[in-house]
Amino acid sequence: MRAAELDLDLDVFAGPFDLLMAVVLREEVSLAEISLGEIVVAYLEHLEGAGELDLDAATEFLLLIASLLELKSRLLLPSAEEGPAELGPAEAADELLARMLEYRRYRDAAAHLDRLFGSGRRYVYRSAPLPPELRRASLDAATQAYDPLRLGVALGDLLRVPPEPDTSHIRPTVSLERRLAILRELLTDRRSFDFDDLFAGDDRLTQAVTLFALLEMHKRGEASWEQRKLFGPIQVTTSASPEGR
Amino acid sequence: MTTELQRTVEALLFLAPEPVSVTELAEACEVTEAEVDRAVDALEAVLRDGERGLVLRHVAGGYALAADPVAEDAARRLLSRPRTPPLTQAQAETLAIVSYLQPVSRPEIARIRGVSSESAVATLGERGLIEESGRSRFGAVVYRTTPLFEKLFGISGLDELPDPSRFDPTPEDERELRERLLRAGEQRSS
Amino acid sequence: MTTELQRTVEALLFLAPEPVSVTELAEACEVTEAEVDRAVDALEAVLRDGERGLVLRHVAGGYALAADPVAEDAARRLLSRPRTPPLTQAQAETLAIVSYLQPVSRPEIARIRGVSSESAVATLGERGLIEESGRSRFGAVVYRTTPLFEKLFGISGLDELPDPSRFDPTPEDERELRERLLRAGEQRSS
Repeated sequence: MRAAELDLDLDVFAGPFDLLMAVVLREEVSLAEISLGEIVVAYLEHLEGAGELDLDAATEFLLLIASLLELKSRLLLPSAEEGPAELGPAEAADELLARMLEYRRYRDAAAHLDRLFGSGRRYVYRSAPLPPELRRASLDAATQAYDPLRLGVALGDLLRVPPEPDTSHIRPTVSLERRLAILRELLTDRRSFDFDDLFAGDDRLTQAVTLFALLEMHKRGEASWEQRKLFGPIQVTTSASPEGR
Repeated sequence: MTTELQRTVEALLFLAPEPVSVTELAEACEVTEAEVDRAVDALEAVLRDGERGLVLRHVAGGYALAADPVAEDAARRLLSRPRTPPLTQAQAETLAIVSYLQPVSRPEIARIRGVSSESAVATLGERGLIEESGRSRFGAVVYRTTPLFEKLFGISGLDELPDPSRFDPTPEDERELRERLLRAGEQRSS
Repeated sequence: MTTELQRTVEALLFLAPEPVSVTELAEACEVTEAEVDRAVDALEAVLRDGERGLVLRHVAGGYALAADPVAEDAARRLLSRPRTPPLTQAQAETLAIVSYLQPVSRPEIARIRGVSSESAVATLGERGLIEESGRSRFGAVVYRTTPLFEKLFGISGLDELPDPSRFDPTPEDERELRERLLRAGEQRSS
């Protein structure tokens, strides 16, 4: 089965995967509302049911889901402090399409190579040692062809220990469960808070996962939020009655 | 009349383990490259008339003799040489990326394919189709195709590979792709 | 008219590294020995008229194709000299490891380089720059450089290899060269 045909039954969408891609590209459904985890689970269940792994289909699925993840993370993360301008949903969708087309280009080039190989391997070449009289490649005829310094340089390359890897882009794992717990605790204590007051100091990943957790709570009706103007403060409020749940 | 040069060229290509360039043939025969060109053309014409068991192949920047495919099955029986296994999809895609973008690193291949391509790269290396060609400035090994790749794929050089833009979908196809998705969406919502 | 069988027999004799008997040819072509005899006779007649660069030899055990002696001098010029194409980075690194650490095993080379180095080792062996020199105490084949290596690098002994400290990025490190190379390799691949 092609990944595109994977049948999905999500909170905000039911239908085949390729249709989901279509409505996302048309921006009819916000990617923010779609649980990509559920799609992965659906696919894994399908794999389990099918009992065998179709590598092409799995590759296609991974490519699509990875593109969606990247797109979604762009949509969710607060705009970068510096660096390239944030992509709008339309540009992001275009980039997704461009990524898929780039892959397609090499997939088709691969098919071409496969045809070349198919005709090329019908020709068998000779593989035989040289006759003895030619094999005595006379040592005497050999003259210097290489510079010994090349060996010294290569040795120096091999002695070089790589600099400490730059780990600034690796962030600690942030657990969604943990963020949910923190939010629930906060909302029990205060009933309402300003998102930036509490989380502006966190790194981007923590902020994003916290936002995810908030989305999850919104979906479950545990919390709501309000943002009066673009980039303005986000006020988060519990949906529970004062008596608690 | 077959010239002595033509006979010598045939004998050299018979002996040489790898494709031999016109320059190397000219040096070995102590003649000009133009003379070699003529001798090669004549040899090719003789072999091409279908009366012979050998064919002349212009591969990997040189010339090589190969058995005529008519003898393929008998040759495999005689030499008990198994047929080269076909490329898997992962290998073919990886090879396509290396052949067009070389030198190219494994992370770059993985980025384009969307999946880690470690085992495809390793297998292509073992099959002698790609090789390391140095390291990128970040220390990652970069890869390129080998002369064996050109020999087995029957091309005389990388410039014989078609322009990759040839594989791009036409604007119509691209539009069609979008529209097909959009139509599916409309059917769904109606 | 050349028959397909005659073409196939020519192709088989071309491919076979050793003389092939009539029985083997008959089995490979799935015909009778009498048919092979006729095809070989016809092939012999074609090759004998001096128009070709190959000759048919009838030797103990069967038939073999050989290069026409007319090509002898040219063949020596083409094939009897060491092949010295530029070294790839993988080959240079492998050769540096073998020349400075010899005897050294392939697993050690791979650990130092951080990548499997099979094809580099094989190529250096084919070109006569390195050779096997026994086995390590763990049973792995170990390699050393050859007299041809010294000739091609213009040195008359391993003590004429450039002093490693000239290229050492951290010459203050006084540990043994082998240990340092292994550690650097492990750090690179981790």
